Amino acid sequence: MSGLVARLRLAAPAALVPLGAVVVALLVGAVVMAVAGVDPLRGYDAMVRGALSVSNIDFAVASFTAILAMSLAFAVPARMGEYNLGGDGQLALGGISAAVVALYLPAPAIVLLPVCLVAGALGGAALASVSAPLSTRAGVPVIISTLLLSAPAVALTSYLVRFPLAERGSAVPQTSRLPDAAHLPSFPGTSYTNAGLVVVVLVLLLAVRVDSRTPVGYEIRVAGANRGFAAYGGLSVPRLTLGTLVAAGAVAGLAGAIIVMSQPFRFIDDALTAPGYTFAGIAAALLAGGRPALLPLTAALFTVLTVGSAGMERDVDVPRQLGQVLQAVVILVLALRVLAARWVARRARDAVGGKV
Amino acid sequence: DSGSSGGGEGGEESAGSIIVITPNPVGGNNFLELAVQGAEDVAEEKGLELDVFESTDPTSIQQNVEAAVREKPDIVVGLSFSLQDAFATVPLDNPDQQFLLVDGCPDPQPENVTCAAFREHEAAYLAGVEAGLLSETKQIGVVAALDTPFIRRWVDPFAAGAASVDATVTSTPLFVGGDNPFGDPARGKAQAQVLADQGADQVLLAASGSNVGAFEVATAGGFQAYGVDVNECASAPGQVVDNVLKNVDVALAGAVTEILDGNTGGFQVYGLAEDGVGLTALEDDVDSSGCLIADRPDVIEQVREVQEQIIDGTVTVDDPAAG
Amino acid sequence: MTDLHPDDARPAAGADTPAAELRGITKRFGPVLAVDGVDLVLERGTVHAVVGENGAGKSTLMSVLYGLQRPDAGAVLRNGRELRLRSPLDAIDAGLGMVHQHFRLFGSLTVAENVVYRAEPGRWGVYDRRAAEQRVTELAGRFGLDVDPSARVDTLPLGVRQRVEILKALHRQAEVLILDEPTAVLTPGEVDSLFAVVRSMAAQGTTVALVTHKVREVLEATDRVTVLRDGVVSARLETARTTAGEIVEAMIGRGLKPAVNPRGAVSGEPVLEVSDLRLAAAPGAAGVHGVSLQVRPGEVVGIAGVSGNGQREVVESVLGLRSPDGGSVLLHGQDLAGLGVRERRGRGIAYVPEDRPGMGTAASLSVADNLALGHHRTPPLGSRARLSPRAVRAQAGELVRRLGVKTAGVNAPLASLSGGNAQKVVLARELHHEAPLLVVEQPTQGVDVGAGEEIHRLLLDYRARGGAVLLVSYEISELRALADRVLVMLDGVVTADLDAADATEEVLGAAMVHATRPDDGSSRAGS
Amino acid sequence: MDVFTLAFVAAVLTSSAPVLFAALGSALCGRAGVFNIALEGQLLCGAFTAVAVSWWTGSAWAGVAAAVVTTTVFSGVLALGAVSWRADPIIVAVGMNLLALGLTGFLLRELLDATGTFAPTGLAGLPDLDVFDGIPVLGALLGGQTLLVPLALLLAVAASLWLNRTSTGLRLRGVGEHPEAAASLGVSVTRYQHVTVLLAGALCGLGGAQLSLGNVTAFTENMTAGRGWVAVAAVMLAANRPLLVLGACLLFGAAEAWGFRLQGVGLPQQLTDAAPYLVTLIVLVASRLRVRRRLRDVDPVAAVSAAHPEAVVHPEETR
Ligand SMILES: Nc1ncnc2c1ncn2[C@@H]1O[C@H](COP(=O)(O)OP(=O)(O)OP(=O)(O)O)[C@@H](O)[C@H]1O
Ligand SMILES: Nc1ncnc2c1ncn2[C@@H]1O[C@H](COP(=O)(O)OP(=O)(O)OP(=O)(O)O)[C@@H](O)[C@H]1O
Ligand SMILES: [Mg+2]
Ligand SMILES: [Mg+2]
Repeated sequence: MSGLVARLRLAAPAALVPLGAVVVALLVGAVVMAVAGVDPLRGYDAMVRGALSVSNIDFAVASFTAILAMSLAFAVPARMGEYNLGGDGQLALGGISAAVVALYLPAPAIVLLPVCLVAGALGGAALASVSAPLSTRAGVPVIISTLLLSAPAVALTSYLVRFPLAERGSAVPQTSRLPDAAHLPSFPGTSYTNAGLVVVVLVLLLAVRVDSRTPVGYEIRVAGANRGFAAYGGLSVPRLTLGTLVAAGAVAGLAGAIIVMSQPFRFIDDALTAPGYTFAGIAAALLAGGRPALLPLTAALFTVLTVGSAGMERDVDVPRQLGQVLQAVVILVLALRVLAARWVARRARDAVGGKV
Repeated sequence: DSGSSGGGEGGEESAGSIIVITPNPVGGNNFLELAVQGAEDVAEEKGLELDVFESTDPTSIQQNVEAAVREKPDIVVGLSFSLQDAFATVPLDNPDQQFLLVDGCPDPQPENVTCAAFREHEAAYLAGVEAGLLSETKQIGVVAALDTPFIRRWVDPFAAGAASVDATVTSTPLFVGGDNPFGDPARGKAQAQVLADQGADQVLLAASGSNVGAFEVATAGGFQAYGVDVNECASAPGQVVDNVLKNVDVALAGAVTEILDGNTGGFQVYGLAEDGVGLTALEDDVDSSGCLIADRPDVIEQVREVQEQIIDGTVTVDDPAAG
Repeated sequence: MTDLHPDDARPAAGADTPAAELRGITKRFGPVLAVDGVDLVLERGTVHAVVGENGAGKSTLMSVLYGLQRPDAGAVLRNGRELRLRSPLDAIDAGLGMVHQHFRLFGSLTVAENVVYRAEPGRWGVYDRRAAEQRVTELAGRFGLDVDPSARVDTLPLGVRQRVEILKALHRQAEVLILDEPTAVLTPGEVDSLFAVVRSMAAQGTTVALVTHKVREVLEATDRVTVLRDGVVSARLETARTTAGEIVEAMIGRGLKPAVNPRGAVSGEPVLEVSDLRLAAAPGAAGVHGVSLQVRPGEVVGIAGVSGNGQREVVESVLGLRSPDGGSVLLHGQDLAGLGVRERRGRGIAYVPEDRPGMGTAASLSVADNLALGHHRTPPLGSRARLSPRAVRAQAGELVRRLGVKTAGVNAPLASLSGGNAQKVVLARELHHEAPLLVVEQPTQGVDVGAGEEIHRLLLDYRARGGAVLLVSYEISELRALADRVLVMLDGVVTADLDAADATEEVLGAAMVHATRPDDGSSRAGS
Repeated sequence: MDVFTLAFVAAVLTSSAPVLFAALGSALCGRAGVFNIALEGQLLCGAFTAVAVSWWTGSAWAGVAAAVVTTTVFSGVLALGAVSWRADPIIVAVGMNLLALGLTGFLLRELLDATGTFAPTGLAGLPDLDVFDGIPVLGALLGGQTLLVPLALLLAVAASLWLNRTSTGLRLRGVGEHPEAAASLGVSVTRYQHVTVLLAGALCGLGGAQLSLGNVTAFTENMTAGRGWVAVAAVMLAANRPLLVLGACLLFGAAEAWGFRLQGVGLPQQLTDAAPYLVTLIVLVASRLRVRRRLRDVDPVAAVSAAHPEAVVHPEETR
């Protein structure tokens, strides 16, 4: 009982740290805006409205869905110390796989929806899984093989949508509109907020549970902490690597499928990668510091920053680039939260020491 | 917000407003800059308020269209076919709002959407005719940003036009591609250099921001260049032959005026016949344009002939984007 | 080097001025008071033992002397003058040298580069490789330390790496040399020659601080002894006038029970049967050339030998961490070929590895997580699909209590434990498997006498319950205390197979370094 | 196909030079134990400063100098964040890359009053070398290049010599390999790391300047277009060894240049986009397989963790 209280007392300041970092980041951002001649209050107001006002939240939720999924795609392998930088390729392959199935499989929605989602997951997983043997058999670091595989995968989807899958007569490299049966059902009164969010949240819950309550989650952490220890304990590092990468690729592919199966219901060249979901997801995952349960929070933060800065440009004419600067400042300030975290940890240790 | 109460035509106090939505950032993109210029002109002329929403990627387009609709301007203007999807659906949900799509048209066309499209391939064909006539090495080329159907509207007719006057001319298209196809001048220059090294002496530059580098190759004497959308003859003085013009500013201003006058729902196509596209060579002020073609009235004469043939239908130019 | 420090650190101080002195040193790590007001006087030209149990504060004290840790209170004096040690740089400048308990070597650099690092010969910033290697060869020759100066350090066995560490300090001509447990990986012969080096250095005026757990070494090699217990000095003794018992009592606060090793009843079929095991030699590793051995229930089979003579390869082949080129490994008569570590462990092998930080533990994980490995898929901790964090903590608490591991709690990171306590964690985890075969390497390396005694008792208890133990140790006393049979390995072959009774220090020591090999090199290629 | 003509090689040298500068900087950081993937942002910073200052002063060399200074200062973010304050270098790099992208775009509007592209007539670019004119092979290779191109090549050699033949190079390698050991011998780990990160910043400044005043004479938003990531790939391919970094950059440049030429004979643009990455990956796999076979013989456990560059970056604290 008192142990729990003590643990809470120690955890509370630890939770305040990222919060404080956000506050500092916002202050720095305010200075940046003021220097640029924008009233910070108006700027932030526009940013928040740009993301969260009744009229914008629909889009924001769609972005959030994608960023959350991509943060998970980075966070899962990061748990065992592997960095997945190939989110773009996995996202695009997932999207194109889902589009192909939707376009060529005549089936009712009840069948087509899950099949498309699974196809997307498989597409992403297939690409990510290549990096596992490259790492465990050939010794090519995951961080580099995922990065190197991403561009060719995106190029492949670009080729497909430009030639074999191109919509006839369109000036844009895009597939035809997917059949109605492949449209993810949206929430009443919205056009972007759809079942995709539910799917991603369920996947997240699953990931959190696997991480904290299953042997596999434990083994992933062990492998992340010390490969030699894992091998010694009989854990199959190659299998864990493959597993986490497949899971990561599947989540990214799922995100691709969800995007394609939402408005405007097609695979458009560039539409999946250009918004930068992958890097927003990476930033969100890094800021969550390896705790999957924190991902919704950090993903929401980056959604507000990205979606909101578009609104800021529209409403108060803050250039888009300032939005990027603001995001960068948030990332940098949050990166330095380790300073504060270290300080809190030292205080906590001293507190314990005082009792002993 | 100017608090306009009466819809439709602007009253005397609040002349009204238009919102222009672009598919990409405007800076460095000749076509978009020209279109926005046209919007500014007509806004000034009519005393309209003008707002420009720049999209950064396909996803933000829909968001900008809906945000624009919420502002209830007199006209929501979309630039380029990338907005076609949004303009197929949003107008249906907002029947009282007028829309103008430039460079594309949704099918079916909602009643409250006016369309304006260009037959830029016709002008590109004429530029190809010039290139075919002027090429000494019988090798010509194109540096373009990306291999998409839309951009092919410059690439393919340019080659076809050249071949129409000299079947031995070969055309090599190169696409910048990579991470930033519309803004990677170094890559654009490298590709232009490849064409120069291979002996191409007439090269169409259709790579937007990546053109800057390609023009440097022209300046250094690598080849003679052709610009796109606006007069770019000053980009490599003495080395630019001509430009494939697309008078989007005129078309946009015209369409806005029409809509404000109540003539909504049309689909105006601007080709050579309508004077919506053309070449600098065919303009009245060609002599002061700084373009090389000004020194070759003979070639201009031949191009005029082909122009007539296209207009009267004896020559048809395939549209690569029409499937 | 002397010309670099003309008159600062080495004045002709009075012969009775101590070479170095620590006064009232206090150092706290968060809640842990590692060193509490310790005075230590290192007289010129003496060898001074600093002994104490795990976590007594020996390494911390030496770190303070060497400028690695800044004390919370107290002063460091050199030749009677107070030093301001902001970093080891100042300590080196002041003529101090240190050989660390944990190696601090650059694996990808050569021996010579490691030795001369930051004191490189050469002009205008250009590193003179030839001069460096010459210097190392010369030093190594002078002190009888056999190394190849151009070898990459990460290809060398631990024993050789230790020599590189010593050479590093010797190269810097330290006048006060701190050796933190230098003998752990040396053979008796090497220990003797090191002590000879130490003695001759002392005779030439160098002062040596020797940190150790081993009372025998204290008695053999030192002039004075300072005993630490829980961060304070519990005794200051003169070696010539003390006894092993007195030292041990000061270390652990009680006398040492004589090691009892009642031989158990060895019975039944062999648990482990290794036949004709072969592994190709590689740079820095001897390989294995036809090793066979058997371990029966209730038996401890020891493998003696100098580190790097194939013991590790044998053990890793048994565990499945390495696939041998030839030969077989049978557990309970079943061939383990093709099975991975998990399957082998599942069939009943537990393993305490020598490389604790690299293999036996994960420093950043909690004590509880470290204790769970291998148990995490079975009740009570979990199943294939479920793992209960609560059960993990509960079991960890129980094991920590049972083995007396000193830790701030089961959630504390393993990195916060002292060496001996970390070793107990490894042992607790592996013994808890109750596997029929326990493979143990260097179970008491870096572990103090008290804890070592406990660990020995745990191993003997295990044997008494019918467990089979394959024990690799470089310490003859340990082998004599535990093993029923001792094999000696040299250059990848078994050079002696002795009954415990016959395995005297002299016989083993001889077999470990030379001679008793059945015949010459031809036997290596196998027959 | 004119694959091995001098013009082809010259084109490869030109397009590789900016990447090479950045990759060399990152490789040195890697050797010092700092994971530096903020190359995209630093190159962009250098490219922008070079153009802006060249425009204001009319001197391209002033632009180069300013690019070096500004980017060195900018790299201080990484030095402070990742070295002094020990924040995650990857997060810091992500932030720096985004910061540079946003800030250069913003300043392009505010300071140079341009959007998208800035290439006014009269913007002074770096002059071409003429000292090699008339010399057979060198003239063709370096004639049309700026001084920075041969400098990049020389710096690769110099970096290699520095690391392997000098005392400070030896110390640097030690710092990266085992910081505690280096510190125990009195080498200031943070000082070496700071200096190396700042040096990498200076190199990225040169790379950015070469991109915007050498390869072309213009600045466009996000004009680095992934070159910083290409440099990261080259560094990993080369395992932080400068001469191999040179090789990797040239390989990547050759794959790209060759791709352009293949487009000319009808290969799709997407394939040529992908080619450099695939070539790099294949070479990487082949080289790592060799290293690994060697390693496995010596130490199977080390082989397991060899696939882990980050392990070098955050060495686990061993007591
Ligand atoms: N860097 C550190 N951070 C926290 N605690 C530490 C640190 N270094 C040492 N300690 C703690 O200080 C105490 C003394 O440790 P020290 O390493 O000096 O002991 P030791 O006598 O050398 O033990 P051993 O024989 O096991 O090496 C131990 O409780 C240890 O856990
Ligand atoms: N024992 C030695 N034998 C030969 N040369 C030595 C020895 N000790 C130091 N030197 C040389 O003396 C010089 C100064 O040594 P020191 O260790 O102070 O290096 P430093 O260059 O000052 O280090 P830093 O630059 O890190 O401060 C170096 O050139 C070193 O190579
Ligand atoms: Mg110690
Ligand atoms: Mg110890």
